[in-house]
Amino acid sequence: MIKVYLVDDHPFVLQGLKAFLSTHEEIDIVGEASTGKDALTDIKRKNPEIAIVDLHLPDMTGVKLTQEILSTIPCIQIIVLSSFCEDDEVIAAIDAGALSYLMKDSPPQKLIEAIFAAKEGEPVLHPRIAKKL
Amino acid sequence: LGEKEERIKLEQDNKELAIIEERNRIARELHDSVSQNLFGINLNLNTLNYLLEHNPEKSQEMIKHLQEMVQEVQTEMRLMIYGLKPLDLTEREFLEAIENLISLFKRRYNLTILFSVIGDTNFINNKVQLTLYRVLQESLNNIVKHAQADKIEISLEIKEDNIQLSIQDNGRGFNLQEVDKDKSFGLEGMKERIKYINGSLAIESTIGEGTIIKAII
Amino acid sequence: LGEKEERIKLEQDNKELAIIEERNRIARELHDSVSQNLFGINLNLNTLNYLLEHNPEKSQEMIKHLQEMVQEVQTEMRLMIYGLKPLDLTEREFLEAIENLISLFKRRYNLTILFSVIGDTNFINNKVQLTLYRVLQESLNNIVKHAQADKIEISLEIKEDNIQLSIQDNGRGFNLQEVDKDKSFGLEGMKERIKYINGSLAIESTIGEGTIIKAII
Ligand SMILES: Nc1ncnc2c1ncn2[C@@H]1O[C@H](COP(=O)(O)OP(=O)(O)OP(=O)(O)O)[C@@H](O)[C@H]1O
Ligand SMILES: Nc1ncnc2c1ncn2[C@@H]1O[C@H](COP(=O)(O)OP(=O)(O)OP(=O)(O)O)[C@@H](O)[C@H]1O
Ligand SMILES: [K+]
Ligand SMILES: [Mg+2]
Ligand SMILES: [Mg+2]
Ligand SMILES: [Mg+2]
Repeated sequence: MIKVYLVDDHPFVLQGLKAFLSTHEEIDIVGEASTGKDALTDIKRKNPEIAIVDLHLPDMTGVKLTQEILSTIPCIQIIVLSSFCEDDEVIAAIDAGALSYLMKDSPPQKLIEAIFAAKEGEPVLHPRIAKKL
Repeated sequence: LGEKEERIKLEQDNKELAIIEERNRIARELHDSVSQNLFGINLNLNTLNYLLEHNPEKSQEMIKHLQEMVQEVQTEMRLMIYGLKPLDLTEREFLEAIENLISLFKRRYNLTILFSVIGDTNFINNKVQLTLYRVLQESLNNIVKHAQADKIEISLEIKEDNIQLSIQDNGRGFNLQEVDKDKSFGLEGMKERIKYINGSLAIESTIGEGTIIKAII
Repeated sequence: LGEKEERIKLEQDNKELAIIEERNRIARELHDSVSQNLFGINLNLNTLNYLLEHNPEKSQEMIKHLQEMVQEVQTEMRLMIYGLKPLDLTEREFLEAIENLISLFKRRYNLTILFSVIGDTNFINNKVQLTLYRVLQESLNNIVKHAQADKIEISLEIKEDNIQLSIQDNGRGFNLQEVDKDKSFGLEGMKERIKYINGSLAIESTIGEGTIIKAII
């Protein structure tokens, strides 16, 4: 089982991610949060291998959250999600240590692929971002 | 270039800048609401596919959930289109638009919202309607983003010589002096809109108690 | 009012008018595309509910259909947001955006569209990309609205000293002299956009044979 933690403030996205990813037999959703603050207090207890993090949260950016998570759990792999390509922010998140980046309008199956790649430490990046790095 | 040509060029540039800003704003709005919801719907359709095979009893429930989600996107789109292209709304439609907005926030963020109307909304003209709608929208956005409130009271009063809209939350409050005007457009935008129709905006906020936004037109 | 104040007031009015026009355009686009599709999705979810009880074998198919519809709305949204807030696209993305647009029209209106690219699209800068994208979009809109064509040929050629985009249809053609410039903004808008990046637009149309729109930049 791959232990995955979810952070997104949009209720439909959070619910949708949880329901969809849970259908995969090798994925275990160990926790979820809709603010950066909640994520930071909860994630240590849940000890996930992978966190899926929304770029826009009400109380902090995905970039900041990536930094904070990695400073407490350095071996976690972070996949950043956003609903449209904001190059600067995405690149900042990668600089902060996020492994992969996915857009919210890509097919859901891509997420599963990215999770399995992340398990092996392999990044999945949008071509433009890859080009800019 | 002569002075006149230069002025025309400048005006043209100004116009383009205004359009670009407006586009950015709309793009952000679309991305914040509709795109996210569509992603959620897409995820759930994929899940439904799985349920149908592995857990058919749950499918019915999922379909109901999907219907609600699609309805919400429809409401949002309607509100956006209404916001983009305001029509002269009849009293019922104006109230309906306001109520739609309120119930969207209620449902999505699990808030208690009390709403009261005093007086006859027939007397509100279109420009004022749109301004009130926008003030409410941005105030609710701010409450969700910043206030950590769980209760909101909204009142709309149409009096003989003015119209008052107030939005009160029981959240953490903030210090107006500390707002960075270069980064925050919401409150400034409200003020400008209201000034444009010769009204005034009062913001009262107390740390630990909450915030009241009051528009008088 | 002094002369300066008056000028500032005029500029302000101009800016507002530009914004209102832009909003109307976007509202229309949203209404024509995204809203209609959402309505369709809602209807199909109702049907799915029925199928689940009365004809479960067909449910799987309906879900697949629904997934396609949602993906189409997502593509539309992406195109709209891309149009609203253009990014510097990589070669692949630019071609992808163009191809998405073409396949949307193919699918939706059941048209035969041939598309060819000669040369390296890497050499197209962002401003030119967006202009080409808009010219193609408006040309396709016009074909669907006015041409009654069933075949379209689109070619994009990147040469050493210029870039050419041509869109040819086999529809009923029209008389350029008869276009009412006060009511039609599509062709004029294209011309302005292209002029802005120092290119030129040629429109050739023959009644009964069809239309060619050719942009050279
Ligand atoms: N109801 C509220 N409760 C607590 N703080 C608030 C509230 N409304 C506004 N604020 C504070 O005032 C600041 C300015 O609000 P404003 O709407 O101008 O900007 P913003 O919401 O940060 O960004 P945006 O430009 O997207 O609206 C906010 O950043 C927040 O700190
Ligand atoms: N491919 C075409 N085939 C036939 N007629 C066309 C074609 N393209 C344009 N026309 C004619 O030229 C006119 C002007 O087109 P234009 O795009 O400027 O305006 P419009 O499409 O009528 O409105 P809009 O402002 O929404 O674009 C159209 O009304 C139509 O009569
Ligand atoms: K599982
Ligand atoms: Mg978010
Ligand atoms: Mg705000
Ligand atoms: Mg047209």
